[in-house]
Amino acid sequence: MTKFTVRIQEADFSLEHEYQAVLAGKAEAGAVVSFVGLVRDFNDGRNVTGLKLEHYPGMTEKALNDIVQQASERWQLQAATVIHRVGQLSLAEQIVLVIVTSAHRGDAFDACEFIMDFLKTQAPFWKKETTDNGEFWVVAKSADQDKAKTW
Amino acid sequence: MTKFTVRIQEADFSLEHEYQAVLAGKAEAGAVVSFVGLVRDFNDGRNVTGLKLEHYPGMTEKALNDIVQQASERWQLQAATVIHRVGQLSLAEQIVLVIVTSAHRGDAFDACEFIMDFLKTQAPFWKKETTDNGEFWVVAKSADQDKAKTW
Amino acid sequence: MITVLFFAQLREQLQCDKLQLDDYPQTVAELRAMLGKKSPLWSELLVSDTALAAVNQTISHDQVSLNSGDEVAFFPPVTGG
Amino acid sequence: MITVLFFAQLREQLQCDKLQLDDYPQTVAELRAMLGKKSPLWSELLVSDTALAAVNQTISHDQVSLNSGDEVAFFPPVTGG
Repeated sequence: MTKFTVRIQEADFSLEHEYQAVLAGKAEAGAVVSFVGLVRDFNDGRNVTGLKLEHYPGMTEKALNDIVQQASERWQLQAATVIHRVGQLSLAEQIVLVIVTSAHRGDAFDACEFIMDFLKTQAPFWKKETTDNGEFWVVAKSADQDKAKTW
Repeated sequence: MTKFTVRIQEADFSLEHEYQAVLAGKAEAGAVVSFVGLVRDFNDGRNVTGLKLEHYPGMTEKALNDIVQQASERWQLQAATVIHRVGQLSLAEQIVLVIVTSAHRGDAFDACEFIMDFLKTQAPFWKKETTDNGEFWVVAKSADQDKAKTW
Repeated sequence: MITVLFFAQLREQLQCDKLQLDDYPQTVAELRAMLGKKSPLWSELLVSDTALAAVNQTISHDQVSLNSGDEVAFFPPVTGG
Repeated sequence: MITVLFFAQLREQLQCDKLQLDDYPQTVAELRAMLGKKSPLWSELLVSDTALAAVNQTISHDQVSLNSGDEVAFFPPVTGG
């Protein structure tokens, strides 16, 4: 049985706290893969100072649970945690955390990347960048769609 | 310039400490992928109580630095940390940590898994399991060789 | 009655976050067309453009049928993570 | 002179962790053969079996040539991580 945790929150999260939580009482976990996404200055020339993250309450949790469920059907997982922040975030703040534990490192790597690729294309979050020249909605990348299709 | 950290040590490590260290002063890091490997009861039927980890001092550091260097030539990385413990370890203790940061999550996932796959097949560490029935050297898996060849 | 929600830039451009419709058509495609009659802007954003639709919080294609009590949402491609 | 090191089960089975050889052959293959003459066990473990070799801390194939001051190591397939 995979132990799932999915949370949407304004507050910051702690990688260490969630890492210890997935390991608690799991002597059989041999491999733990974690992903943290952070706010970065990712647009050509415009000086990004932060993000506002909007989501669709209710559907977001459902979409993330569906994605984790799919991952747990494809790979042998022991626990999976997904935490995504919403609201106002500054440059270099943490946005998203995915932790996956498995007996096998290949399964943990694949499941963690699969969850991120589907989160990027299926979970209803929208980023609005705050820049020196105003606010701009982030445009979805076709590369993310293409990457999700490779699974 | 990729910031490399490679350490071999008997002492335990802290994921949180190393995570904060790779992020320090890196506002451009958008993606951080971490791997932690733990001692688990991975042999059929025999009751594993711990491990002794032997290594080849000098060559180990060289091999790990070479692997991280190769990763930094294949993918766009900002920082990479590899810490591997040696000596006596109990069940559920941490063995190895790899952290990779990049602007792109795909690069961070690939580089982290590449480093682990090559560490498993190229870095001179040897595990001896302590079980209820005595001590046994762990046998290398051909699956690990095959996985490393896929890169 | 169905509830229709709008998110992100779609919500901002339409200046509307929620509608409740007593009269609603049979499918998502027909709902897009019905709402598109409000103005050229609504037509552009819901009919011509790539707004995604979710019915009861599951992303749905245009032929999905609508029933009383459904929650329909329109939104742009997602950009989380 | 060259230094020859042994690790893990190879070290235990040969009951030897280090040799210093004033007289040494030209290649890793010849060094395996020379050490194999010590006993059937040495021959089995270094010539017949899959012991890996590293010359100056780089994994090396059997045709690599040896020079004075080299550090040669023999060890089983690695099992870290």
